Amino acid sequence: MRAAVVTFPGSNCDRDLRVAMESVFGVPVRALWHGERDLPKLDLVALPGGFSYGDYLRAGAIAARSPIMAEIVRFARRGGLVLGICNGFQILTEAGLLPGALVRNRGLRFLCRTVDLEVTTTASPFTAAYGEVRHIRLPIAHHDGNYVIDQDGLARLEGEGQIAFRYRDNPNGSTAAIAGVLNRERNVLGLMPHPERAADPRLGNTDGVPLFRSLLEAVHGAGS
Amino acid sequence: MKARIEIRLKPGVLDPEAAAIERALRQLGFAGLKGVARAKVIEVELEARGPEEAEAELRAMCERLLANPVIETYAIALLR
Amino acid sequence: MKARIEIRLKPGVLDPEAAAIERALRQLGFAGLKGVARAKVIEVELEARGPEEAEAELRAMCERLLANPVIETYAIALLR
Amino acid sequence: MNAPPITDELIAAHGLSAEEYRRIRELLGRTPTIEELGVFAVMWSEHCSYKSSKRHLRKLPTEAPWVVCGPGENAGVVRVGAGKVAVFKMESHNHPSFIEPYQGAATGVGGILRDVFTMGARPVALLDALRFGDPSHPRTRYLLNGVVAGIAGYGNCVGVPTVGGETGFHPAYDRNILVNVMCVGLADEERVFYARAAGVGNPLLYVGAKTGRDGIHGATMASASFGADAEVQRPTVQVGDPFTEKLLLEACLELMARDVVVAVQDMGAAGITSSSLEMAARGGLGVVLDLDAVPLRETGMSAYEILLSESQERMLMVLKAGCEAEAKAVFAKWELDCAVIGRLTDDGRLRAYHRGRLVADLPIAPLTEEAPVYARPATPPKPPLPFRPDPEALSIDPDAALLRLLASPELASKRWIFEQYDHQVMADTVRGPGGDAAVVRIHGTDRGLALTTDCTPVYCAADPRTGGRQAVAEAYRNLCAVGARPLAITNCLNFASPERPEVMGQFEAAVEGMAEACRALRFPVVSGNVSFYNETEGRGILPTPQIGGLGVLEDLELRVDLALGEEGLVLLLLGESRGWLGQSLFQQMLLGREEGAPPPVDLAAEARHGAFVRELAKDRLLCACHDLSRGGLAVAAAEMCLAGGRGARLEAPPPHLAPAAWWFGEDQGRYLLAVRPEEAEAVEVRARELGIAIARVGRSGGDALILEPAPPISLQRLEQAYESWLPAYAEEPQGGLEDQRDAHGGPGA
Ligand SMILES: Nc1ncnc2c1ncn2[C@@H]1O[C@H](COP(=O)(O)OP(=O)(O)O)[C@@H](O)[C@H]1O
Ligand SMILES: [Mg+2]
Repeated sequence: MRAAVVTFPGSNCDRDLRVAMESVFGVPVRALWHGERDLPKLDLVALPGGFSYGDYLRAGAIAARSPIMAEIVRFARRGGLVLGICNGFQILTEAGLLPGALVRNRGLRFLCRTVDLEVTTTASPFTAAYGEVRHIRLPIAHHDGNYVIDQDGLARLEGEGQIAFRYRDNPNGSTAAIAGVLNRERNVLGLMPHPERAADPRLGNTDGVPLFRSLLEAVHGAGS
Repeated sequence: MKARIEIRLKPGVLDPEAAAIERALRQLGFAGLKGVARAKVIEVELEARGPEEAEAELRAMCERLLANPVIETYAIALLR
Repeated sequence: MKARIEIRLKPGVLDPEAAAIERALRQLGFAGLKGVARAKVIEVELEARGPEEAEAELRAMCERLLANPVIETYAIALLR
Repeated sequence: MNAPPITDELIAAHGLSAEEYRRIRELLGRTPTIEELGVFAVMWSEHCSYKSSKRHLRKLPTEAPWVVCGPGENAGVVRVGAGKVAVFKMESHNHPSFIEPYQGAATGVGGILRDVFTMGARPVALLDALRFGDPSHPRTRYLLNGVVAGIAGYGNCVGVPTVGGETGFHPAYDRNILVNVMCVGLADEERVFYARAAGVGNPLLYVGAKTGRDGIHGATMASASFGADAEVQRPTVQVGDPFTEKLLLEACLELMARDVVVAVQDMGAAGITSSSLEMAARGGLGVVLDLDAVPLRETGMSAYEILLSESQERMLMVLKAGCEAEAKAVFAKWELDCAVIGRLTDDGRLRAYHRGRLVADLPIAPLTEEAPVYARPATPPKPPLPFRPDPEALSIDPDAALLRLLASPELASKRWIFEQYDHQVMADTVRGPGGDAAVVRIHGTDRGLALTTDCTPVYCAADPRTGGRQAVAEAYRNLCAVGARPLAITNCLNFASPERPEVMGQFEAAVEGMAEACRALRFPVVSGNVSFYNETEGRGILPTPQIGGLGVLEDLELRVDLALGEEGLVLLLLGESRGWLGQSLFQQMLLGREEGAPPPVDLAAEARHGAFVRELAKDRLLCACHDLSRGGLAVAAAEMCLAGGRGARLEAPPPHLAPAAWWFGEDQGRYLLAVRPEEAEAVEVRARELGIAIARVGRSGGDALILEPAPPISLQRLEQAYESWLPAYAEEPQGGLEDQRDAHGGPGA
């Protein structure tokens, strides 16, 4: 598995994500600096949580225009796997790799808690390993996690089965309780919850592990 | 040259902050209130050879960074 | 009656967001850029018996909720 | 620009006394320049010089075999095993937070983070201890919302988890809230950096945000009590930029991993002045500054403004000569401004040049170590009158009383606050807010840090010495309750004006009480902060010696939680119950009084009980554990039930105690333990062998809490009482300026 995590100025879950991925993948995960203009040969690029550029202007907006993002867009268009978590999700929507946008939580406050989620589809390289397990719990920690998309867009997401995760008790006002979406080609996933914070038994929750295991299996085949 | 860019949510996109402001004003007793909307203003000072060039430049700024076309619209006004 | 309230930081108060936007625009290659400042606009629709009453009401809204008098100033414009 | 003449008004406006000014003239042998006057004013302010507190702080024990560095540096340093040290400190941002709650609290977080990463440590946890006024005071809601959002806005963005804290309400804080923030960092023991300059000729590198006119004279503001004209202070409000702080943090740690940095100091109060002076003073050197080289945000700034600006997110470093280019490359990568603004000299003086003019030329020692120190007059606190309730008031229905207490501002769940804080970022938070102590894993190991903040101000007001002992003992207890070994404390001593003898009396007594407890518990003080002048128009806060405790868990597997998870566990009450109701929450909430002495603190018993609980944890005998504090036994049991989603039945009070005394007495040194039934006897035997009082008081099970003989209280009702108050209160619409005016004692008030 050749995977990398990008660090933007203001990213703060980059280390957490690398640690979680390494524990599941069993190999080192590269750290990429946002200013780099070439991607090494990779199977997976992940954009971590945090406050890239302070979330100034709009969450993820400035990071989405970083030099490396042009490369990542190209990588995704060629079918490479791209995962965006929290701020990474915001960056992916800002970069146009995923539909919709993320705006301020309905309650206007930052919200950090563990929420109940439904795995809406297992037909993706990010969620296959959830198998029969459709009800999971993952931590959220965000201020701008309220997913908005227009009616047509929503109909398309639903029609194509692109909704990957839904909140069971919508904490932030997201349209149709959407917590994570896939692109139409299903090689890009963005989600607000933090699977990397639920990948270590010592922290009391391992519901994020199957997400990383799905990726490993997608790249190396099941049984890896 | 100075310009004002005004950015607002497209009609139909819910604005939780405007809704909260409206609710709070009402609870504070402003009974005559009928609606609240928000916009952000970004004022830009730039060098340009003329209004056309300035406007093109400002439009590019909006398209490339300042506004998110999925949810926002923008308007440019040159001040001088 | 409609009104626009424009709220901005007092002069000298640090605006890290404006600074970040300016830096980002510059990195995108907008070389002629000389400065960026921000303001927020709140548009209010309200019922009032006349412009004086409306203005008093709007001023009260600013003082009590909309503006933070410690670091911000506001300006009210009645649109009609 | 013409320098203003040094008039009496100007001297007074700088917060200097006539006597202090006389000393300045004598030291210099001439009239100071305006810049020099400004430098003296900040350096001799209470905030920077500790002139009223220094003599007393010396009484605090500061040493233990595991202490690497005690008070005097930016933060304290203790060994926590695996080659790591914890670097930690607590600091106040009280006055700025009252004036502008969001920015005041945010910049408070920024400042304490810098104190920790200045030393080369990566910040891994924040805790916030907050005191607000009466919830019904018109400004309280606004301040609560602003302060919490400010802490969240800054800490979340920088990416350091806020894992715990405290929140209290009392009318004594109506016009003087307290915002105390503690930061804990981790470093390799051999890679700790100190703020001691060395190497004549070495360059001083300025790093971080540009300098503006922010907070000029913030340090003197933090040392002045409010008059009716707090508005006048407004232009000094500083705005925080957590994004720049995050870049500064990463850039500094990256640079400090190389071999180029001699010393570092953050620019806090009095900015460039105090940071350069303090580093030079610690190294016995001098410094020459070129103010024209300082990166500026605003035009036309004077030398005075540049020297004293308190713009945030700035650092000053002494580099090894010749390493400038290497340092600049690192900061360029992180898109930060940096500039060489001076050099170290050997003459023990501060010299500052601006536009070719020597604007300040001062000897350093009198500004730092030899700053004035005062032995302020103190009147010892009066002993509290005894609390003599009439017996009828104490035979109550415990179920109704418990619900009242759980819904009180003091005890009600602080979830609305801590859910606004990212308490999980860094993915090492093993136990976040909501337990006795937070537990944060030492990254890459199986060890954990246990962290808590504690103080009970009403106890301190009634008897400052006992209150000081109690605050330390409670921190100790909270750490033991999770199975951790307490190592050391930091503190923030919040008091009213030291110029009032009764306040100085409180301060002395509280410090003595703390010192006794620290000594008895081998729990030294390694860092801290004093915040005086928390008063408005002569009305002071309750004495609030806030304690931040740090302990270590050698193996995270041995952590204990308060959550009562299983059916049928035996509940054991450890420690003696005499039914102490003086200054209790029961009295305050149900009788509307704040009378009597606070519960006495038997330090030998605290040490014994704490050690015993730790032993039980190590032997895996504890299924759950919670210390008893405000609200006593009934509240502790309710909190355990709520945390675990499991009910319990507690036996009726012993005949010699009134129901209120048994259920709600606040005797110290107690823990409620949940053990497996087959192991209960062994635990009891061990306790008795050590002469520790222990009693079976109930069993876990069901979905209600039963305080015999009262009817059951369903968990649902408990939760409703516990969880509802704060969100309902905080989210009511806020008032704005009108209320603030009122709070400032504006016209007519
Ligand atoms: N301002 C705050 N920030 C973060 N956590 C808080 C805050 N206030 C209270 N808490 C959390 O709520 C819980 C209860 O606090 P407290 O009643 O002070 O506990 P204790 O009595 O055990 O000291 C603790 O886990 C504490 O960390
Ligand atoms: Mg506590």
